[in-house]
Amino acid sequence: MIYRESGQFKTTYKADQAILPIFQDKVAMGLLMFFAFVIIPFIADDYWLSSILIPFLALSLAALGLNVLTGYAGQISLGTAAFMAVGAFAAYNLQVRVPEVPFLIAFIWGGLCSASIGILFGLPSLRIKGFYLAVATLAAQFFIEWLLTNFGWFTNYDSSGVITAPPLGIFGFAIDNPLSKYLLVLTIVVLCAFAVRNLARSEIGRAWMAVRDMDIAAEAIGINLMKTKLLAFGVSSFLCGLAGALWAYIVLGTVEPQAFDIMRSFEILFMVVIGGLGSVSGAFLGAGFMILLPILLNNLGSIVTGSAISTETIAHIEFMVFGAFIIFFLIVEPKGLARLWQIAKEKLRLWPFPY
Amino acid sequence: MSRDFSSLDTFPKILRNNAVIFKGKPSVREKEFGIWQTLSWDDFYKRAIILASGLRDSGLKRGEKIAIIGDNRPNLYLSIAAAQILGAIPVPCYQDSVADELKYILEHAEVKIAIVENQEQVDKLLEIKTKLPLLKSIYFDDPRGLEEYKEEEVKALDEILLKNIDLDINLDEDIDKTSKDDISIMLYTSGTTGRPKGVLLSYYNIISVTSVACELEGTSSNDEVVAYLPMAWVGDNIFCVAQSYISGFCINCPESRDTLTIDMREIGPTYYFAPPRVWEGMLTQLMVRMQDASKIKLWAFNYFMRVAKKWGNDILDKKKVPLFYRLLYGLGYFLVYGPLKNNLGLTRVRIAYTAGEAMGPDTFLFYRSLGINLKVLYGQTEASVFVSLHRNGDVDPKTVGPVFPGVDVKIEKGEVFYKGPGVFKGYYKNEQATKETIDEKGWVKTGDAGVIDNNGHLKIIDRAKDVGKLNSGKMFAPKYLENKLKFCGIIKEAVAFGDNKDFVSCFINIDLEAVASWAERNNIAYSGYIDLAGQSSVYDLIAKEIEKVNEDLAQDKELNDSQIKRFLILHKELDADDGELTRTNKVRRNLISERYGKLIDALYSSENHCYIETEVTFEDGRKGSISADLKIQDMKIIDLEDKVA
Amino acid sequence: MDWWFFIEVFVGGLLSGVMYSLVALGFVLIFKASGVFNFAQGAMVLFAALTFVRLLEMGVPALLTMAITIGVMILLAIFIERVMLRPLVNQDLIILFMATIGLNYFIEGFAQLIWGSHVGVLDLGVDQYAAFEIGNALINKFDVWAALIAGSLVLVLSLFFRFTVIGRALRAVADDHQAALSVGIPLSTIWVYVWSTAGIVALVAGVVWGSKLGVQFAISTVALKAIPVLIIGGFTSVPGAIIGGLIVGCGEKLAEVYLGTYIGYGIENWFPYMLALIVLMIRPEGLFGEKIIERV
Amino acid sequence: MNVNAKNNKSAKLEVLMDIKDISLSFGGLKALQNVNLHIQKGEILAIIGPNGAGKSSMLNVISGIYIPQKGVVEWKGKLRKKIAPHDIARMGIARTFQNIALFRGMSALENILTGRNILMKRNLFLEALYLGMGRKQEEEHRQKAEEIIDFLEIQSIRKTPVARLPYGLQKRVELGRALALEPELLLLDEPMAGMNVEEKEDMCRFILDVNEQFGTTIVLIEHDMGVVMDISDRVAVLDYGIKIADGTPDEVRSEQKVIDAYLGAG
Repeated sequence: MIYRESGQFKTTYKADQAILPIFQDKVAMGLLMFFAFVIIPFIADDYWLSSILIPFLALSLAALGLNVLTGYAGQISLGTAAFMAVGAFAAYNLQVRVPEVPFLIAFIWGGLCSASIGILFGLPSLRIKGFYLAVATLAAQFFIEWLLTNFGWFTNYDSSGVITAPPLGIFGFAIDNPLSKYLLVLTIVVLCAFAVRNLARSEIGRAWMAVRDMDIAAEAIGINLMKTKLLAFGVSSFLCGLAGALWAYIVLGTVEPQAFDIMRSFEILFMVVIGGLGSVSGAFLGAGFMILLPILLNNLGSIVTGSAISTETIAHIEFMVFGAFIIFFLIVEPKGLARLWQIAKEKLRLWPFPY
Repeated sequence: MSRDFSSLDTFPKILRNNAVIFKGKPSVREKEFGIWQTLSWDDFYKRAIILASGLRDSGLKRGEKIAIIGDNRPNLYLSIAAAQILGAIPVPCYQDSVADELKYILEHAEVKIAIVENQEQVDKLLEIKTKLPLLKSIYFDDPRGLEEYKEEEVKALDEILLKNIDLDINLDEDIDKTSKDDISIMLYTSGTTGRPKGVLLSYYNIISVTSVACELEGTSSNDEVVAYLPMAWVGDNIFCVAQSYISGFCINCPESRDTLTIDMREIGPTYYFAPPRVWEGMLTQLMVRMQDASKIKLWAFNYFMRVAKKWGNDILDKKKVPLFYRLLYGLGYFLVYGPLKNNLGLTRVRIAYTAGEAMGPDTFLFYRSLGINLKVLYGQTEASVFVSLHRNGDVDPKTVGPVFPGVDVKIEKGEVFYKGPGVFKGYYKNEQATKETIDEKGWVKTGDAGVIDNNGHLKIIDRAKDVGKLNSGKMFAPKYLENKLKFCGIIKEAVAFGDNKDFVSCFINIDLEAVASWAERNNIAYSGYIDLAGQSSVYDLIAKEIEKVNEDLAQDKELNDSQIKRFLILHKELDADDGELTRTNKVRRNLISERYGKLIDALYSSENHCYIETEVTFEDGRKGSISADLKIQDMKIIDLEDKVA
Repeated sequence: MDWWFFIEVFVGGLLSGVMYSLVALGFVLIFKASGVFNFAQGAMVLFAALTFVRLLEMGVPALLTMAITIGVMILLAIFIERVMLRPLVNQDLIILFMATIGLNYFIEGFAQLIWGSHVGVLDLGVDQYAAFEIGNALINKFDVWAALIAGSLVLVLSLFFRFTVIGRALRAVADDHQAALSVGIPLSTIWVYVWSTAGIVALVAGVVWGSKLGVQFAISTVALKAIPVLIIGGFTSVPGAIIGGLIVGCGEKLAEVYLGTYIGYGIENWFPYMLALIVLMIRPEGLFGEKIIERV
Repeated sequence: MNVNAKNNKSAKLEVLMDIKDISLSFGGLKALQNVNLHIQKGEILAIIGPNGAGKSSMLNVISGIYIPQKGVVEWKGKLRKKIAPHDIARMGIARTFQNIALFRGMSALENILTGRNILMKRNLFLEALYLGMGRKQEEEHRQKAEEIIDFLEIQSIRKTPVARLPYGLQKRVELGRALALEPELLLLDEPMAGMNVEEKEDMCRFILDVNEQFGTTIVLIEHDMGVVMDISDRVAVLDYGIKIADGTPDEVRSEQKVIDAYLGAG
């Protein structure tokens, strides 16, 4: 009912193909950005920033990456965490070997390395589909995890096999407090989301979706499946790698390869499934959901039982709830929260009419 | 900004001026290839000039006629402008008229050049070409399917437009030559009887009336109007062409017939004209759609519609309304009215007119209660439309409003006469008809029976010649009855009989969409129109409505004898293609009463059913015949005297 | 090179391979019957083992425990069919696959929630480290023992498939679902059967693994070991699962021992996957699997 | 008007594709045996025949998905080698599928735009930033796609997800997607299958218009003779993998073998 599209007519394709063609959406997005960049810095305390918002953003980025692969190009992957790891360790190593490199370059380098590894492990996707491919990505998961653990070179021969991110700074400003870190991550993530949205509505995005929806037809209209799939793997792993770098540098600071184990891969996959396959907003909704649910459970638990429950129990309940939600969403709405949101929006646009 | 139209006394002159003062502002938009392709006033002028010079090259001279046939398309509006620049007279024709209807008009108007929309129209003209020796060239706008045409007189409009596109032509002389008494346009009225007559309207007629109208409603270059009504109909020429010339606002042409609603919604016109049937259609549709809404929505809808019904009009007329109800209405606006208007594309409507037929008070008030300033207008082609018009804050659904500024109206023997600056120059090549219509003092005969009520509003009852007498000697106004019937929403058309009869009876056409959805809701199975129309449950449904009408009539001393005693539901929809309706969908009474004589006799016999076979014309022109055995139902007459006694 | 040592490693590999096959069997059963790749098999192993060991800890006699646990696994199967499979029937297989990942989480959480996550000790009366010598090669008793169990289980299964109505029905389903219906057993029932059987297999696997590693969360990850086994052996063949297991088993042991020195140890985590990957590229349907027909 | 169209078509006799004595078999089953067929530029050629007559195999040979074991296929006078499926489109051959193969996740417009993909340049960065040529080409090709939408009269469903469209319209969108490639040769696999009469009439009209306005060569395979006969310039009849007739509709109609084949097929 808030949508009043009458009178919003388009006289150019530029306007009609704008990223947010409807005025009300532009406003909404504007408000959201204002809130994220201006309001939050004022209202959020360090706890919120460093243990909720920053992780949320970093994981959203990873989910965004996986969504490119699974949601848009229809190629399932269980190796997300591995690609994150590659990003993190590549960025770290570049800075260790060449200290004068600014961290942003290092991050991008991390992304690029991750992308190339992603493409490498994407090669099987040309012959195999579905969970066969999932297995291939699992191979990546275990192999990379092992590689980083067993070869000291990657951790710069750290005795305890961990990497410690060097302090961040940009143009002389030290990025050391939660707020500045938050703003940094936010900027990076927003830019990436914007880029993915653009790809999705461009020639590349259509190629991806064509491959996802009907690969035979896609070939018949001249889409090169190999290039398209590998590009998806590349872009996806680039984003995951970047996310990994953020995770290592800003969220954790000190990382061991096990921080990127298969559990993390599943976590990201869940975010995408719950959030919504094939939509940018889905990545964020999913991540938000996965981050907030445990906190919610915790508080609920303590309210119900009066006393705080053992973290173990919480963890187990978490497992169950996540699992249940995955199944629920796959049954009820495979396109996830994002789709639900979309339906609500449709309803609002038609209101009060049912159709 | 109002200009002095004593110097700018013809459309070409105004257009030339617009090209300067409205430079860069949109004059025409067309939704094509998915976006609204816009033509600014200066482009429009430039193209008009190019087209004009092209037409002159192909031999078009002052005073000659040029036919315009097709849906509302920028290039067709352009053609009108071009013709006027050359001092030629544009003759728009109904795009859906069949070949021989066109033949009559093109022959009668001695048309030399026809500018048409598409293949469909070209084919029609080629069909009758041999009978039209004068017709030299046919220009088409949309080349689709016409590449292979070999006929030399068939040419693409683009040929002209593109040929001279970049050389700059000056036709100022021709434009200056045009004078206020030149014929601006010739419109054929699809008269309810006989052959169509060519109404000649001068620049003076149109401009003088239209400028007043614009003044009255304060139209400006920021207004938006959607052009969807036939170009051959006077309304389109006044509300779209003339007023956009004078106020400089933009005409928007929809993409195609089946996208009209979407396009309406996108544009959101600020100035909207629609005949009652369109408004009613919209309302029926809306109600049908609401039927399957969820409980809560439906409740909210019904509740707030009640609120609107109670307070909406007063708020619209700026009357005093308790604060609480203002707030409630505001809430309703957010939840229901606003979204509704938005869905119908009426959010931005400032000025809304209806005319041509009487409109159901309920429908009328429904739209007003939504905050849409809907007003009734009474007019005629012969008057350049405006005879009377509701004023803001002084609206009465039962009337057609106070007389229009500058127009005089008198009632003689119950019939309405008017005179004013808009009065037409006469019928083309039809002196005698002209004489019959305008007397030497300039009074024009409307042929409508009406009265002026005590707040100075004109009230139209019926066509004067249709007003007859029952054998009881009481007045019989069929149109009045028919409209009353049609207001109920499930009756699409009705034809009442009773002149020189003992009682009133009528034919009914059910509104398929409305009745069908009713049938679905009451899960009544039916195979098609004929079947549905024949169902006794439908008969009962209609009978209920007629009963309401009868009760209402019983109140009125003059009309209480006009209560409907018997009726039947026709087995086919009355159709313009079969000549039963005019192109503007007015009932052709005589034709119907001769074609269905058998049924009428049955109505006045003791029969309770009647077999009939009728010939019909399908969309594609093929002829066929359908037959049915129609049931006749009796109604009981309410007599108040009895009740009193 | 020391051949006795090689034999020792080789046999050790074969024996541990049998253990993988044990888990893989569960996958194969379900995949054969419903085309679903049941990622939750690992969780089912954990669940079965936990139930079993906790009941023992409560002092319930072994046989009764066995019976109860089997009952529980059957209930689980019914639950899964009702809640997950039925609504997702004739959905995209990849959707079902992801659903089983969800299921995996659910069961893992559930199992540990009710049974607690402390390590359960399961003693089958066989000494973990006792070994006997063949020539100069040390063979681990326990492994042999486990291999025997696995072997007998395979035997039982194949008998079950061959000589019982249900068994034949299941085989029929494997071929095509219509056939199954013609046997006169509704698909949902068949699924319950399959998942129950898989559950029982999981129990056996759980007990064996549990007694080897101790009953704890870790044993659910043996499922991850089983996946390459399946790829290599083919998803649809029981013998495939066995042989796949053997290949993976000795493959990784040999690699660990002989490659490890050069590229570092702990490679058994990924080595099977690399093997699987190679098989996939050459023969996507696996060594023993039926050809996957692609619609053109 | 149609008539003149046909006339000036039979004027040009340039052969677009020449299929010489090909045989194709899967394992034991012989799908095609010693079939000769040439496709003339600008014609509408219908390949008909009872079920299992090898129509689809023929279409796949033409489109290059199948490589016949025996015989050669010449494309514009040159021998055609084995090509990757996605290069067929670049050769100027587009096709529709018997059971609709639209991209269900996209709108009608997006489906048609996807058909333009091979005519677009790929630039990851510009597309990611939606800048410069990344945006320009989207707008240019939108224009082209819109022309097709206009041509097929599907303006009203432009932005509707194809999954929601009725069968007939889906077929139309699929035709649109094929047209978007601006192909020289358009292969239609049972374009009228499962349509009602009006839908069939529309489809015929569009096929004829495509052929007339864009001069596209069209090869369509159909199961029933009915509609095809009216719109095609030439008809080839297959039966059990063998070509039993090839000629104008009238010639073919009167061919005894054909009548038998169809009676045989019941």
